[in-house]
Amino acid sequence: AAAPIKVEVMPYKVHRIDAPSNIVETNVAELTDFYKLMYKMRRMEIAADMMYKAKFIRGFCHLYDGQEAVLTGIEAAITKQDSIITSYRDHCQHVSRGGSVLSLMAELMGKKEGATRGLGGSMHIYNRAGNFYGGNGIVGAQIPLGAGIALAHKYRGEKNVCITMYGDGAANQGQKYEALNMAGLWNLPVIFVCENNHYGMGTAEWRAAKSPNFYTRGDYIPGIKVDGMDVLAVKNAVAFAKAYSLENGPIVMEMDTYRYHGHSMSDPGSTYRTRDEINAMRTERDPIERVKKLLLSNGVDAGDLKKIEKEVKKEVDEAVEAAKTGTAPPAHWLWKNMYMDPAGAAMRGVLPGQYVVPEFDPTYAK
Amino acid sequence: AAAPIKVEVMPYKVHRIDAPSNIVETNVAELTDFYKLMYKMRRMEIAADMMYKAKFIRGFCHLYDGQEAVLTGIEAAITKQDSIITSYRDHCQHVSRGGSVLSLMAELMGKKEGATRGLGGSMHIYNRAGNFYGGNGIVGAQIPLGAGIALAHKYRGEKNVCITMYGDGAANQGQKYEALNMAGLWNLPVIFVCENNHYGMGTAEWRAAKSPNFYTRGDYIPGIKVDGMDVLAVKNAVAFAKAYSLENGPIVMEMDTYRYHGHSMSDPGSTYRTRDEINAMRTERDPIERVKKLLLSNGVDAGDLKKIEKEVKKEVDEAVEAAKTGTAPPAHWLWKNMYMDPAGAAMRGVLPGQYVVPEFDPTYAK
Amino acid sequence: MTVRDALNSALDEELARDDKVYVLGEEVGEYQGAYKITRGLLQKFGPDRVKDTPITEAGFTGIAVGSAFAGLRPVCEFMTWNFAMQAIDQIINSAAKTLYMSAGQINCPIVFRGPNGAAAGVAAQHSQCFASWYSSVPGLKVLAPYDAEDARGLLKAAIRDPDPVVFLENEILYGQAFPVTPQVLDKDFTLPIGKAKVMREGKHVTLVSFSKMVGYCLKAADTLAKEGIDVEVINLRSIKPLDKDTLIASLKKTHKMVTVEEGWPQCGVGSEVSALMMEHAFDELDAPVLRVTGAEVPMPYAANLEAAALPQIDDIVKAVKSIA
Amino acid sequence: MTVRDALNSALDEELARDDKVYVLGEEVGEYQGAYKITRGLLQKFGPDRVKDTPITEAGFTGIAVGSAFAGLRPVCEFMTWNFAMQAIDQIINSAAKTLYMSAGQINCPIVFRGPNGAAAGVAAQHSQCFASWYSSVPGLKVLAPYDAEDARGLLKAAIRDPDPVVFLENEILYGQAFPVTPQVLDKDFTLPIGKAKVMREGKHVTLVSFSKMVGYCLKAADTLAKEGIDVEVINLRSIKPLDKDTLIASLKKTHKMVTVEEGWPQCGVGSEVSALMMEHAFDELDAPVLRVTGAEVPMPYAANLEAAALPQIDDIVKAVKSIA
Ligand SMILES: Cc1ncc(C[n+]2csc(CCOP(=O)(O)OP(=O)(O)O)c2C)c(N)n1
Ligand SMILES: Cc1ncc(C[n+]2csc(CCOP(=O)(O)OP(=O)(O)O)c2C)c(N)n1
Ligand SMILES: [Mg+2]
Ligand SMILES: [Mg+2]
Repeated sequence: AAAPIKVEVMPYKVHRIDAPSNIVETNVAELTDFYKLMYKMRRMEIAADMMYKAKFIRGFCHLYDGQEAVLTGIEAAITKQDSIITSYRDHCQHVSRGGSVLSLMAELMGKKEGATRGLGGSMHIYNRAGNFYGGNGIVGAQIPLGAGIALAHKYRGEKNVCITMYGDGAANQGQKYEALNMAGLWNLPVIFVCENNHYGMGTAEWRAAKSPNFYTRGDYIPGIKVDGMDVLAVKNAVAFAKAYSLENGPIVMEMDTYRYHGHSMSDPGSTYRTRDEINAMRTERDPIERVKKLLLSNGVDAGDLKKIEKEVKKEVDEAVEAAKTGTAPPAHWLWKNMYMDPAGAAMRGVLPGQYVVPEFDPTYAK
Repeated sequence: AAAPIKVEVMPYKVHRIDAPSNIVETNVAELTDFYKLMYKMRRMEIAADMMYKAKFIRGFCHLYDGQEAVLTGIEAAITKQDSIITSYRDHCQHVSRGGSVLSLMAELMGKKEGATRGLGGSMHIYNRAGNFYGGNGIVGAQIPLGAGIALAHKYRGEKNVCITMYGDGAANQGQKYEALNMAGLWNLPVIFVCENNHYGMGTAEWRAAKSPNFYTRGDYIPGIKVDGMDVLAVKNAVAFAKAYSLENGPIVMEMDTYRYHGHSMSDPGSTYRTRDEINAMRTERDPIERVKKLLLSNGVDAGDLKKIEKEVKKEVDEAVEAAKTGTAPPAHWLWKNMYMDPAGAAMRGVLPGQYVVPEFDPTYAK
Repeated sequence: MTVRDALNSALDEELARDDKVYVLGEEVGEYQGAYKITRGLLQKFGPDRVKDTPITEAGFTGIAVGSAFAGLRPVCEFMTWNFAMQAIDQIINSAAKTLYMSAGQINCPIVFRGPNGAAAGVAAQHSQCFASWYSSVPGLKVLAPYDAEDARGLLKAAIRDPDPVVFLENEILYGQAFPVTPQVLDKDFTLPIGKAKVMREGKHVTLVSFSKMVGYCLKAADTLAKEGIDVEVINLRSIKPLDKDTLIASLKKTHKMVTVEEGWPQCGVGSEVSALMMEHAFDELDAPVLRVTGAEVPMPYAANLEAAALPQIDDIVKAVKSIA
Repeated sequence: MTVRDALNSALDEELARDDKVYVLGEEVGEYQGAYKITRGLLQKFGPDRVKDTPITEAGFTGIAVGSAFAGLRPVCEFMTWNFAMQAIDQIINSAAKTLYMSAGQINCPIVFRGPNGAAAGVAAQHSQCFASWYSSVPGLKVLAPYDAEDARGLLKAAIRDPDPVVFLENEILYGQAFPVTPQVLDKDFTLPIGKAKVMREGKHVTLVSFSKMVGYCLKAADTLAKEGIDVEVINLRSIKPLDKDTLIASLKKTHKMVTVEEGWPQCGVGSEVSALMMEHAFDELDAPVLRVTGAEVPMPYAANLEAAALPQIDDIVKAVKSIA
């Protein structure tokens, strides 16, 4: 399973930097891990979709299916000491950074067993111990935040980067350009990862960006465009970018990818793009199918993959059922963790006279 | 006086566009006008400096001396139907757009005879009739505003541009990049004029910008770098840019210029740059001296220029004296022009029970 | 008529009436509006009048304000008001202050609109109420419609107004239907800015609220009526100017007042109403003015906590009873 | 000791005490601070600890907040708070809400500081007071020092605090000198966040204010004392949490209260104090709580109008007399 396999990925497009090789080394063990993780992501998101439709989940719910190779490839190239921050489309970071499907599902359902105890919901999932900084609901805000996390790495002399993920829509945000400039001035170890799924809500990239070549939009900062539907292309490019960034500072990566679902649950996802386009993506570029084919062509038995699929399905189904039986957070949790040091001061409830001193209690033991 | 003179200006640096010719046509009449206007700007700003030191002026006061060729060249290339918007460094736009030195000086002194009746002060001078939109105190804010003014021109089918002026410090602001993108998407007739005087307050351009090539910072938007100490270079380039912009949309201009004074009055202007640097600018690149030399070498009599200088000095001195004898705005002007339609609603004064319905009265007749 | 249709028809008519009016914002055009408030407008008025923008609030707000300075009448949609924080400098420093700074030369006829405050299950970053912040700023007018009549009448008034108007809608109300009179459907129907509406007359206690909470107050009033407490319900409609005369008149009748809002308590709209009654009607008060407000917490996601963080009809009933 | 030196020494000592503390902002380094609050710090601590930024508030605030999430303790200077409007989304949606949204996982130990409110002759875009806005937001702490003791004790407390603190200084106070006790100069001197200070005891009327207005209130109290009116002066110090216990205790003694602030009246700090007294001490009130505030206008430039737009000592005296 460890025998090296060489795969040719789509050549990288580059901006102000030399392209890394597009021959990527992997092996069956790694590919199998990718398959497992990506398949889990896929099942999880599909389960979330169903649970939303069954009204177990409310509010916004942004699914990642179609984009699995991006995050999976990133994780393969970095360590858990490297940091990640992303937008509201954050379910899969939760599991890739070590969280369980159960705690994700419980969070989506607003249960106390959830990743953020039912307080954050779909858009606000974090793993501080795993250097995952969320889950940010405001388009673009995570970009300077990510540069700041990178600043902390550098400040402490750590040899780590911050992967700062954002969409093609977010790529036009002014704060991105401010962050790029400072990251450049201060040589921050930040990798700006633009997940170009070609739509920001219902707006096609070219309707929102005069220049939709997002890998060049760092202007004076180097950039690289990657086939984001190919986990190996991503892994290889991120490894390259990490090495570059630790040495030199910021770099922009554009991941050419696709979201299968609509933007969030109220968007059917089919008014601003054609069914044909979606189908072509699914049949021609699906990131999971690609790995499956590679595994099969490298001697892995179809039955073994089925077994993985079955296991994953079971894990996800069980997580869904367990999440359903979870409990709503107790009423007094409303008053936890507003401040780390509340300084004894009471906050006000809905009615006059209702005052509570909020408690710092990240354990939620009581 | 109308006989054509051909002058070779410093070749333009360009980005994504072909450079215009650097042979500029002018004549003695035009050069004389330039001399008059620039000399007036210079005297005016020096007078403001003295009046500030004599405590007739308070708050912030940002002077334009050194940069006169930029605005003068712009005005020579556009009409009063074209619009201008700038930062707080706005005294000279007031006169170039038709305002009097007296109303400027009175404004600086907070007198009711002032350009904005003593309400705006140094940073907030406008001329709506002359399509001058101020005088904006927030760094960068005028950039999208200028794009919006351009949008209005285009919306109404007018063949006019909006000159949107900002500094090298402001050039890093995120809202500039947002405005550039939309101006590009919508082909707005906006000319983004970066007055690169090489410092944003005490910060040298290269300490604030990873890439201080401001004419290239539009990335996918074309740009041109101009010797901003040469009024002819500016005039020629702006005429070129206006024609381009009306046809194609936004363009970025970087004007290489210099501010002789400190940033505002509390800044001696000499801690972050050397006296030598300032002196070299004054002796080698002064925009007024340049025009003077051209006039003299084209047969104009030194005495004629002295006469102009004398007239201008007189105008400025008289304006200063007249402004000093101006009167403070009457107390009830506090309550004018907060709303165009106050809808009969009273606003509150300092004390309970002090309520006033603000009045719309741009004439300030009473 | 739903609030959505009321807003949509108001936009439609004002776009038709005045060709200086145009709409811009994220997804307002081809997508027909994230909440479908602009449905059909692109098709009818074309892309110059109904402009899709990138997700760049600071930039497009500045562009909208600039175009208003230059004589157009933009209606600038924020997908929600939470996102307008990226653009608040342009709203305050450019739109609100320029008429004054320019000594009356440059007015800014613009409407900033979109859903404000809590929706359902959208958590802390998507649930903030901005009524009190904007209402503090001289130069702005701040409106908050409750029903279809408000939505039509206030939005049309806002678009025709020569000053910058902050227009705070409520996502949960969009789909709610209200009966309207034929007069409301008139294409020149507008409501006066700066005037509150007495939704229900009563003599024991005055309830003061705006937006969605007006409906809650009306329901609370029904409940209280059964217990013999006769409640007057005031719909502020305009948060700035705030119609203190109507409030004082009501207090003079009932001598008791409770304010209700979904926003946070500190320096909220209720604080202002309370302080005004203190200053202007102290001797009329038979009991303290009480505030019912959103709890002082970032909005939690879970449905039960979210409900606990927002005023419920029961809370209003309780507050009224505590002084009735 | 001047307020400037108090702030400067506090920064100096905290930078020396904890190497996670760093300072960033425009002109804080080589230029020594636009108002010289950071004088000498770059020379002493070097460019990693004292970072000059470009004029990009949204970006550097986001960077500062991100670094605080990741364990550093930034002190983020705004040249004035007016410019922080460009960054307010990061202050509210990122800094204030993340501890709660992350269920206690990610705290944000950051201080946002700079001069707030009116300076002299800087007109409408440079004179806004943001105390009430920020104080409305749960998750933030909001402090406003008056004298050198406050400046040192509160800034050092803020830097040591694990939560985001909005620190509102006043440009006009920077150069003002105040006597300080040796205790104030101790390198571990801090003041408690959330506690007001009674600056002067009195029994007839309570004056409540913060920042520069505390000095005005003290002067007004002197004047009033000559006329036999004995005024208690409270310096809020902390606008959030607001120390209502100290306010109520004072009211119970004096039964009369006047609030004084330079910010606009609607939904101001005074509104909140008034509403709190209404709810918590209605029966103690012998007169309405009155508010003295900045006038409801964008700040005009001319000195006479500027003075008319801000509370003067005489105004305070008048307001107190009207109820004394
Ligand atoms: C500042 C801001 N404006 C608008 C929104 C509403 N909104 C949420 S996601 C989104 C589209 C983002 O598109 P993109 O950046 O391409 O990311 P994707 O959803 O495709 O992953 C919009 C407009 C927001 N959350 N924040
Ligand atoms: C958003 C904002 N941040 C900070 C300031 C304070 N400030 C005023 S001018 C200035 C420097 C601007 O430099 P530049 O853009 O180069 O223009 P110049 O003054 O050189 O003409 C700064 C930092 C401000 N007015 N607005
Ligand atoms: Mg996208
Ligand atoms: Mg400059």
